[in-house]
Amino acid sequence: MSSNNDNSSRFSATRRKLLMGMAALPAVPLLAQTGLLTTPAHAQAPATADVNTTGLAVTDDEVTVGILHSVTGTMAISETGSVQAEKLAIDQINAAGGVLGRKIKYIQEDGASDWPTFAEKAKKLLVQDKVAAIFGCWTSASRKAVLPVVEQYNGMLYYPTFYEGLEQSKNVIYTGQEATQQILAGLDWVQETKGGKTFYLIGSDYIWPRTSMKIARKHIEGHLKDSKVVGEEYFPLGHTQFNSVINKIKLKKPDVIYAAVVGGSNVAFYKQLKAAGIDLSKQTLLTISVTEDEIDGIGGENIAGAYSCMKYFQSLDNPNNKEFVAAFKKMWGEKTVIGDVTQAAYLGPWLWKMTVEKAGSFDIDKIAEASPGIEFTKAPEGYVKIHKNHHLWSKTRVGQAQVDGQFKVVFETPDLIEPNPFPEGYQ
Amino acid sequence: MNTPVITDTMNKDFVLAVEGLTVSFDGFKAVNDLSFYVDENEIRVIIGPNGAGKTTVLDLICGRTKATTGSIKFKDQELTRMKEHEIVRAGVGRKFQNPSIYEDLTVFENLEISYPKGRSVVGALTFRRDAPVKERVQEIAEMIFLADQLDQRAEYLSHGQKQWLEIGMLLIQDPELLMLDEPVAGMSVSERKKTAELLHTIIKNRSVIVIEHDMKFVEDIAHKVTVLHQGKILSEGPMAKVQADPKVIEVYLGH
Amino acid sequence: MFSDYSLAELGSIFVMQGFAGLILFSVFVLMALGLAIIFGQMGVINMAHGEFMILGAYVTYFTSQFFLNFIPSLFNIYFFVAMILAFFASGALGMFIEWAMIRRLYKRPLDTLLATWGLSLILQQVYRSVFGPREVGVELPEWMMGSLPVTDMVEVQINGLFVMGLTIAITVAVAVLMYKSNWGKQVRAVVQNRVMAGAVGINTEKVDRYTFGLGCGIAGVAGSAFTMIGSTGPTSGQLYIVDTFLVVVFGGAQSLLGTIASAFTISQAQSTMEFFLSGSTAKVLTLLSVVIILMLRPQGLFVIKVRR
Amino acid sequence: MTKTGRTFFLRPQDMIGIAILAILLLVVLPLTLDNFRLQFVGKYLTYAFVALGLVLCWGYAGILSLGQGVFFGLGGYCMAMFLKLEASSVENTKIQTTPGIPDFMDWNQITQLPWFWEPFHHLGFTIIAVLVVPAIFAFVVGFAMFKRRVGGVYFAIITQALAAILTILIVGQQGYTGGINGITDLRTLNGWDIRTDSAKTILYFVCVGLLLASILLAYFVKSSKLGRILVAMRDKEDRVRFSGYDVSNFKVFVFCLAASLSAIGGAMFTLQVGFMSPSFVGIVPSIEMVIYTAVGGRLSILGAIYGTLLVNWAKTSFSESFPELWLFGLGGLFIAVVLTFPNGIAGLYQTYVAPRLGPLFGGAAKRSDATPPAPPSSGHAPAAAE
Repeated sequence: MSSNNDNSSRFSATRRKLLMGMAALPAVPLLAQTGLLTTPAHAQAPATADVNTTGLAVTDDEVTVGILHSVTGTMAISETGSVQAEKLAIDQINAAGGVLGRKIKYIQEDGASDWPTFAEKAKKLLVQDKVAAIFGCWTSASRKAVLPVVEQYNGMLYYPTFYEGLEQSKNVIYTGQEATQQILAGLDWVQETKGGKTFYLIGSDYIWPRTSMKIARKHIEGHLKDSKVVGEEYFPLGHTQFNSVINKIKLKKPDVIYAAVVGGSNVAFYKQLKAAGIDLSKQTLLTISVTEDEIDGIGGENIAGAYSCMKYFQSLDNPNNKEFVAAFKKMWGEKTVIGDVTQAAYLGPWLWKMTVEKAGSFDIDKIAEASPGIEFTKAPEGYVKIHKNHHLWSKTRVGQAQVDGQFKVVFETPDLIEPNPFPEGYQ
Repeated sequence: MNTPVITDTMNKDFVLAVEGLTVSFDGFKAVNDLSFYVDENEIRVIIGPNGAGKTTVLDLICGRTKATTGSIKFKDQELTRMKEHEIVRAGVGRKFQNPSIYEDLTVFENLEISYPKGRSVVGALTFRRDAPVKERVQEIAEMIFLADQLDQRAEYLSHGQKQWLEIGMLLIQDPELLMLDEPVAGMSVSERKKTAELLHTIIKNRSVIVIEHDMKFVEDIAHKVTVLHQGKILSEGPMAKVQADPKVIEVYLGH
Repeated sequence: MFSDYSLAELGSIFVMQGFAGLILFSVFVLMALGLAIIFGQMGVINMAHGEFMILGAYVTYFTSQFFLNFIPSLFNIYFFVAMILAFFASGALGMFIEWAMIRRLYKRPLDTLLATWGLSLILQQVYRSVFGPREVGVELPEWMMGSLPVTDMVEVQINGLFVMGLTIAITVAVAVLMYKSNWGKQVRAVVQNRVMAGAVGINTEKVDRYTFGLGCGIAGVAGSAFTMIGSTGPTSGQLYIVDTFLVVVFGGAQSLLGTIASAFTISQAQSTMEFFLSGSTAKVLTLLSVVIILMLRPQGLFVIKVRR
Repeated sequence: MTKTGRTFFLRPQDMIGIAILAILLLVVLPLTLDNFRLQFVGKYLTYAFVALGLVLCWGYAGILSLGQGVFFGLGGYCMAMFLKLEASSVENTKIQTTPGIPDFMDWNQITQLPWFWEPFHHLGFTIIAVLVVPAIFAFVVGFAMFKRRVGGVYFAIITQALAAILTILIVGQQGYTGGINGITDLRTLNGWDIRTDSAKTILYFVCVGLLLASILLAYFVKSSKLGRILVAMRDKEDRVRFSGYDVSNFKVFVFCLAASLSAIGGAMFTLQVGFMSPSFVGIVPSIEMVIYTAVGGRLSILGAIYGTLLVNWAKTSFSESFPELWLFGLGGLFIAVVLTFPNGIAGLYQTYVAPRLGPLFGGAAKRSDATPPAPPSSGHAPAAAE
């Protein structure tokens, strides 16, 4: 457990940065849109009794939230970025005056990559600490474990990971994409620009890849012209030998390899593809499971040329993102990379702040009600908006992996894509 | 030695009939085409130099080692096809060369486990330490000079006492065929004397196969002696005859 | 599933699939060899085997960084240096562990299993604290990646060839060491009769220490080689344990030949099944068949029938 | 004492020990801990069932299974299937394509409840299944292996492989098992909401009750002749065989018993925690459960319970305050237990505490009843056993 009362110098630095950003870009009224300036910071904060009717941990000058990710265990690698992003967002919000005139204080708990621990810690945060919101979870399994808890004790969870969908809750805001958002536009793009007609689907064997592939297959067979799936395979988590399936791919000669391999398997898969002489600059490979974080372990030279379909890439060229990347690196070091989930995690505290201010209350019920329609224009990924199903409207992008570990964005949907966690015809 | 043609009817008189027994380990024949017969109440001593295959013969009879070919008949039951515990239940008891007892248990418990009742899982769970059991354990304990050590953990017994305990564990089963592998090895002189005494009482009314090096001891108890050499029978017969056999002298003294 | 393809295509695929099987075989041998030496010669199951491998992988990573930053001109050959360093690093750690821990547990094989599991947890956390929780990307010289075209269809992976060559070299070296050298004689003497071996003047403690070190050192080389095909992170070693242990146990643990035969059988089964079935199913079927065969034939594939 | 025999299977000091544990779990902890912490203890106690099984199976019979998570999981899944079916009533699931089946099946296009789920509509069947399904599985595995005299390290590795296989299967067959997320969102047991604090408190006491009953059962087995045969087998397996016992039957029995005990723990886990997932089936949890037993003392029934509580308590408090140190702690514990106190807490108690308490209990803790000083050196390679 730790709290954020140490880095005061960092706050001011961040704040200065924000102000400078505003000064440098007068044409983009960033702060005005996010509400930073419309809410007078330290002045007349509303009385605690009015904004907190359900006994949450809100005082006259402080509000407590929870951060719940794995700091230890196998998932720690993935979840670190989310923790960093959430802390950055909280620092920035505090530097800009906090929420309803109250500074955010966070209690961080370790889910330890263990699902019951997640459930217990979520319960502790809600029952003992009475946090106003929880930013956390990463894997679907941890979210599934926490979900009954936040529903039972009426909490609010901001969940950052792109996931398989098939879920919707009053008590969760999903700041990552659900499967159809991530998948459909990418498939359309690959057919239009690469003329892909035959697809080979390959994923790790668990719920997210399987659900994603199911949606992909339905789309390929039902909506793309003359296209078909020529192979579909799943490998146990942690599998490291892909030579046989690579041979099958060579035999089937698909136009597109569509991959959702995760974890240690990811590294093995791309290294062995390269070794087998499959040149990703010639063979189209579209993945939905590789962000900048993963490339770190795979090695840029092994995956260069592959396409990844995400809503965010670190290299996105817009002022919001430039500012975000700079602030992130300033806080966590020049070498850190920022992947899709990290950015989505960054959205959580901001969306919560805006919702609270719109609702004029910290009460969970009011936040749940006020969430739909909340817009965040300063999001690094661009403009996002909360849908009434508590997912985000967002754009989907395709990036091509480069040797330096970054993505070059080659495509972006013109409009925001509507989240559709229970997609008709894709189930 | 010519092997007579054996029919089933002829087998009847023997408690144990070993015929054409061979076992090979990676081509090395530790026991090679061995045949011998043990009568009811006969005391048979097997002698032979180290590596002659004496212990292997006992291993084969009690099922510890599986024969490559050949047959072992015990009262018309084919032992080569039976599991160890079935052979024991059929009435064959065996003492190992090194005392094989349960060091973590008391002397009483050692004997109690050997008591031939409650040998199935359910039987063992419902086994009661009732009067007949206690009496029998007491009786055996007195016989093996350990009546005063019943509550002692077996690991604290002396080497000789451990040997006696193992013999006691066999006696409590009352086997029809008792096999003893060097029962007096490693004993002090006084223990040896006591053991001889013990053996004299327990070998009554049953057939016994003993492996022993102590010639005086052998002379003392043997009805018949079998001399093994390189897995084969070198000589067989009463002690005097075997001792006079030039082949035996050659093997024991020839080098 | 083959009706759509020409005979030439099918032929090439079978050649390549055979090659994939051979690569898998080499990987298995390389993984299992170190463990098999330790288990076969000392009766110790080293649950930290995967972590010794990952130590080798980290050594490789740092060697590559060193060459990149200081002597980039020699980057093409850094891998050989890395493997040698990996051998000595893992071997030295192994000898230290043998001295500190294993030698007290020789008569308690199940306890070594638990103790080495504890060791594996500690090593994982050490890697995490020292090298960071993320996987590191080991950059390889360009010549080691990619493949050699043999015909239009058939291509041969260079790293596959490399692993095979390495496997052969190490296996031969181990065989020579074990069966021809004086030291090997001592090791086998200790295995067969520790007391006797001690009595005739063999320093059994030293033999144990070097044997354990050798096994761990080979694990280090394997880990170094696997940076070509797998990931390098604090918990990557765990990916290999089940496969490795099954190969060793299936081989019967008594002989190098057994380990090799077992690696061959399992790798061919897995690679064939992966080709005809889908990934997960193939893996489950492979593991299940190994387990069932082991239940029916617990002594493993090869075992010397011993007289008791 | 032995000579006169016992009329009752508990010795005085056993009764005192059980009473102390019962008071601790039934009175002291509920009074001193808040609801939240008490539920932690409830969860730990479900692991204690596994540890108890391991005392019999590993400590007494010398069979080290690294796959006890399999049985914990089977028991847990049986219970979870029942609860999930109850939670998936037609009204609760009316938004699904096929109402009345668990949500994850609906997502996987399964339109009819699989046949092996059908019987789990009935609580009676479920309770029997919790006990019997793992036992049957253990019987098949144990029978095949013990009849062929596989033991020691080989058995450990094979059970470990089984844990890996079952995990892959559960994760892969998500339409039938809920996949890697497990079976979640369990609500009621025959209409009784198990998510409320009061329900959790009641479940805690049920769990303690079952655990105490299991402890008595373990003592009964230990004090029967079967218990002594197990000790004898660990020491001189051949001798037991040549005393006319079919050794493999006893091993199969104790392995099945340990499996059923673990399964009770799994079922109680599902009830108290509210879900079951494959992460309790695999290799890592299975080995962690072995360390509970080792820390408590592999030969001590009560020690296993204390060991479980202690290790888990340490884990929780360590990972709250120093998350990075926890793995060092756990790893060090494995090594320390094996190297320096192989009989765990119980061994330390016997060596240092019991002699001083001796006079209090009228010398009840006699040397002959004490834990043997040396750890059992079981686990020979079957190559030698053929």
